[in-house]
Amino acid sequence: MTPYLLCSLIFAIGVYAIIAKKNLIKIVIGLLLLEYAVNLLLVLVGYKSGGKPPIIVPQNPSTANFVDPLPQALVLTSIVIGLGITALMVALCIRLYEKYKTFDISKIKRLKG
Amino acid sequence: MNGMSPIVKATTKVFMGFITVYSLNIIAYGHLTPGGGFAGGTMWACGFILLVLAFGKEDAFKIVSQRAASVADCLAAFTFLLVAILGISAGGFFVNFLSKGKEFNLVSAGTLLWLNIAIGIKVSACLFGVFVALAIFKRSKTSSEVQ
Amino acid sequence: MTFAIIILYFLLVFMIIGAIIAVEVRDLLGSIIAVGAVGFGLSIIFLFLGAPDLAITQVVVETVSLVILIRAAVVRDDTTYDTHHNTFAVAMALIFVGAFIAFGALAYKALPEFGNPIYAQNQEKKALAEANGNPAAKEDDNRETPAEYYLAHSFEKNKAANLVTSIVLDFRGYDTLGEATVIFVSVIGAYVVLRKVGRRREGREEPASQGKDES
Amino acid sequence: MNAHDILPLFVGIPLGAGFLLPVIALLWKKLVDILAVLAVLALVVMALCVIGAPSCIYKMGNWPPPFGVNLVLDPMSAMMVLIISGVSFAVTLYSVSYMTKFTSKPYYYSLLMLMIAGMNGVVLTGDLFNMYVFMEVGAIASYGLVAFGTEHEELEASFKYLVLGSLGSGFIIFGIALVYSNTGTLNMADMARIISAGGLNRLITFASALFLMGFGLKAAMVPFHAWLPDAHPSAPAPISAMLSGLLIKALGVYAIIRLFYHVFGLTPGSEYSYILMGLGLLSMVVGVILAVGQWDFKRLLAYHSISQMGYVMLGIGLGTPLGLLGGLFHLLNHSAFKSLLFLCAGSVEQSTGSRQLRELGGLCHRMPVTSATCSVASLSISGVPPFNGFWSKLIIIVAAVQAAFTTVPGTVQAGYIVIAAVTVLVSFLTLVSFVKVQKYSLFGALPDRLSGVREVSTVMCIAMIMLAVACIGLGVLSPFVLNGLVAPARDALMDGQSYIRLVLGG
Repeated sequence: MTPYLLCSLIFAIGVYAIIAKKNLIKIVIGLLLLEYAVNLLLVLVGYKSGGKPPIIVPQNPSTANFVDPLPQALVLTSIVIGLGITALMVALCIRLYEKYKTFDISKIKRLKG
Repeated sequence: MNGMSPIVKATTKVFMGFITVYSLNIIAYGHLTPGGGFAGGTMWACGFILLVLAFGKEDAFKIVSQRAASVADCLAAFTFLLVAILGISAGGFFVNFLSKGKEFNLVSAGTLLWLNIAIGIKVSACLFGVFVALAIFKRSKTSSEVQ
Repeated sequence: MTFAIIILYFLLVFMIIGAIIAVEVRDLLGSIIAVGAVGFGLSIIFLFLGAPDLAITQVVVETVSLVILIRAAVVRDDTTYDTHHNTFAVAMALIFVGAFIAFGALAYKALPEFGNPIYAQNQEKKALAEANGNPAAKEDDNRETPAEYYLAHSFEKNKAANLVTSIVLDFRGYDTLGEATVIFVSVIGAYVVLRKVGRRREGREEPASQGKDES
Repeated sequence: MNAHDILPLFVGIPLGAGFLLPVIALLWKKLVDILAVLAVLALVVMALCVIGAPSCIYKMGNWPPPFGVNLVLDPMSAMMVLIISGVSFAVTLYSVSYMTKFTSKPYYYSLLMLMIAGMNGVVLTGDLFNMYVFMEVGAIASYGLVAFGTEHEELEASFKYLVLGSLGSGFIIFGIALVYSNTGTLNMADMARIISAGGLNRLITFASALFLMGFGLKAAMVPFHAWLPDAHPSAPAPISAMLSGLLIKALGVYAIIRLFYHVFGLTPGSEYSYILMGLGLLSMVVGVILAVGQWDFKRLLAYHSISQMGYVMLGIGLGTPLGLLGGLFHLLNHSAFKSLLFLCAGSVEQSTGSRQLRELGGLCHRMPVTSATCSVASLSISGVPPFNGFWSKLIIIVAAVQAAFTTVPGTVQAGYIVIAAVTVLVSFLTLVSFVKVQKYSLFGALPDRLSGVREVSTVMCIAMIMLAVACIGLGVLSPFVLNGLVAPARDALMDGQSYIRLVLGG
C-alpha cells in the first residue's frame, strides 16, 4: 500500500500547486506532476512482483509471469495526451505573457467574477 | 540569427542522420521490441528541433517548413483513420485485415506496422510544427518591439 | 524485498522531493529542471516495473516538454518571480491535500496488495478451483479479465511480440485514434492561439496590430 | 440503412472532416464552408436514422466486449446523438457567416468538427477509458476555440478553463486507475456486473467521489463552476452555444448519468441520490442569484446555464422514473433554448458591437428575426406554458412532490417539498431575469448610437429560426417527444441489467 500512498502524495502536490500557486508556469508544473502521478498509479496497479516486461522473446514464447500489459497501453495514451495539453498550455502562457507582460495570475484579471 | 557555431552545425549534420535512422528503427520495430510510433515520432521531432536550433530558423525552414509539417500532420492523421476504415472490408472498424505473416518478422502483425508508421509521421510532424509555431511567435514579437 | 522494490521506494522519495522543489523554488528555470528530474525519475521507475515501452516514451516526451517549457520560461531574462501568498488558497489546498491522503489511505486498504494485480489473483483463483476439481462454480467466476485474455491469446492472434503495441494498436486501436486526435487538436489549438491577428479589423475598434492576415 | 453499420461513422465523419479541412483549405478556400455544413448534415441524417432503432453494440476490431473497445447505441445515446447533431448543424450554419470576422476559418472548422467528434465519441462509447480519451478530444478542442479571438479576456478565460478542465481530467483518470485495480476491466457493463455482484467497497466509493469531482468540474456544478462564467461568454457566439448547449452536457452530465445509473447503481434514497440532488439544488440557487445581477448579456446566459444544469442534476438525483424523465427532458430542452439564446446574443453583438444590456434597446424594430427568436427562447427558459421549458420544469417539480410521498411509504418527507418550493422560486427568478433582458435589449427606445443597426445575414437567421422552431415544437408536441424519445432513454437508464446483457451477451 505504501507505493500507492506515495504516488497519491505526488498527485496531491500537483493539486496543491494548481490551487495555491499564482504563477502560470507553476500551474503548468502542477499539471505535469498530476500527470506523472496518474501514470505511475496505473503502472503500479498492473505490477506483478518479479514480473517480466510484456514482450515475447523468440527463445521463450511463454507469457507466464508478465506484468499486466493493459495499464501500460493506457499510460502510453495518457502520456501523449499530457504532452498535447502541455503544448497548448505553454502556447497560452506565452500569449498571455505577451498581452499582460507578467506570469502572475493575480495581475491577469480582466474578467470580473 | 543564423544558428550556432560551425562546430555545432557539423556535429548536428552527423547526428541528424543517426537520430533519423534510430527513430525510424524504433517506429518500424514497434510491434516486436519496446517503442513504437509515439516514441519514435517524438524522437524524430527532437531531431528536427535540433536542426532548427543549430542552423537557425531561416536555413532550417529550407529543409522542412511549417506548412509542410502541418500538411504531413493532417494527412498522416487521416491515413490512420483510413486504415481503420479499410478494416470494414474485413468485417468492421479497426479489424486487422492484412495477413499476419510470420512472427518476429518486420512485415508481420498485419496493420500494426502501418499504423505505427502513420503515428510516427503524425507525431513528429505535429511536435515539430508546434515547436516552430512557438519559435516563430518569439521572433515576430521581438521584431515588433524593435520597431 | 527485491532489488526492484528498493529502487522503487528510493525513486518515489526522489520524485516527491523533486516535486516539492519544483513547486516551491522561486526560480522558474530551476523549477522546470526539477520537474524534469521528476519525469526522468518516473521513466526509470517504468523501467524497473517492467514497462520499457513507457520508459522510452516518457524519456523522449519529457525531453520535448522540457524544451517547450523552457521556451515559455525564458521569455524574459530574469526567471525568478515575486512570491506572495493568498493564505486562503494555500489553506484550501492544504486541506484538500490532507483530506485526499486521509481518504486515500482508508480506501487503499481495499486495493489489491502491491505486486499482486487483479488478473494474477483471478488466475490463482481459477487454478485453485481447478485443482479442487470444481472449475467455474458460478458462470460469472469463469469470465476472463482483459489482461488474462491478452496474455493468453494476443500473440497467436496478432503475431506481434510486443503485447503493449498489440493492445494499443489493435485491441484498443480506437483509443489510439482518439489519442492521435488529441495531439492533433492540441497542436491546431496552439496554432490558433499563436495567430498574430485574431479578428479582422473592419467594424470593430480593435487595437491596431501590424502583420497580415494569416488564414 | 442498418443502425449497427453506421455507428462508427458518427465519430469517423467529423474526425475525417477535422483532419482534412486544413489541407483542403490550402487548395480551395470556399469549399471548406460547404464541406463542414455537409459533414454535419450527414450527422443529422444518421442521427434521425438511429432514433427508435433497436439497441445494439458495435465491436471495434471485432473483439468481444470486455477485451476490445465497443460502441453502444441505446435510446439514451441515440437521444444525445440527436441533440448533438441538431445543435451542431444550426451552429455550423451560423458560423458560415458569423466567423468571417475572424481569421483562420479552416482551423476553426477543424476544431469544431473534432469537438463534435469528441462529444459523439463520449456518448456512444461503452468503455470508461475510451470515454476519457474522447472527453479530452472534445475538451481540448473547446480550449482552443474559447481562445479563438486571441484577445486578453479570451486567453485568460481559456487558460482558466484549461487548468480546471485538466484538473478534472486528472481526477477522472485517477478514478479510472482505482476502479481498474479493483475490477480488472474498463468496460462499463463488465464493471457494473462486477460491482453489482461484489457490492460497493471503500475503494469504489472513493473512486466515485473522484468521478463526481472530475465530471462535476466538466459540468460546472456549483462548487466547481468557477471557469464557466468566464469561458462561455469569452468564446465566439457559435462556440458559446456549443459549450453551453452541448459540451457541459455530453462531457459532464451524460457521463455522470451513465456512471451513476449503470455502474454505481443509483437508487432513490441512496447517498448518491442525495449528493447529486444537493449539487443540483446548490447549482440552481447560486447560478440564478449570480445571474440576476448581471448586465453583460452573454455572462448572464452563462450563469443561467449553471442554474439550468442544476435542474437537470436535481431531476437525475431524484432517481425516480418521473424525476429522471424530467431531468432528461430538461437536458434536451436546455440545449435547444440555451444555444438559441447564445446565437441571439451573438447576432446582437455583431450588429451593435455591444453586449452590455444597458447600452442596447429597441432592437425589435431593427432586428425582427433576432428579437422574435430571442423572445421564444426567453419564454422557454423561464418556463412559460406552451413552450418546452415549462413542461420539463413541471415534471421535475411534480417528481419532487411525488418523491416526498413515495421515498418512505406512509410518511411525508418534508425535504422534498422544500426542494419543490425552491425549484418554483428559482423558476420565478429566471423569469425576472429574462424579463430584464427583454426590456433592456429588445423593447424601449432605440439609442441614437444604434440607429444604423441592420438585421444579421440570412444564413444566421435561418440557423436561429431552426432552433426557435425546435423550442416551440418540443413544447407543443411534448407528449410525443416524451413518449418517443425521452421515455425510452429513461427506461434504458433505469434498467441496468439489460444494459449488461446487451453488451456482454447472454
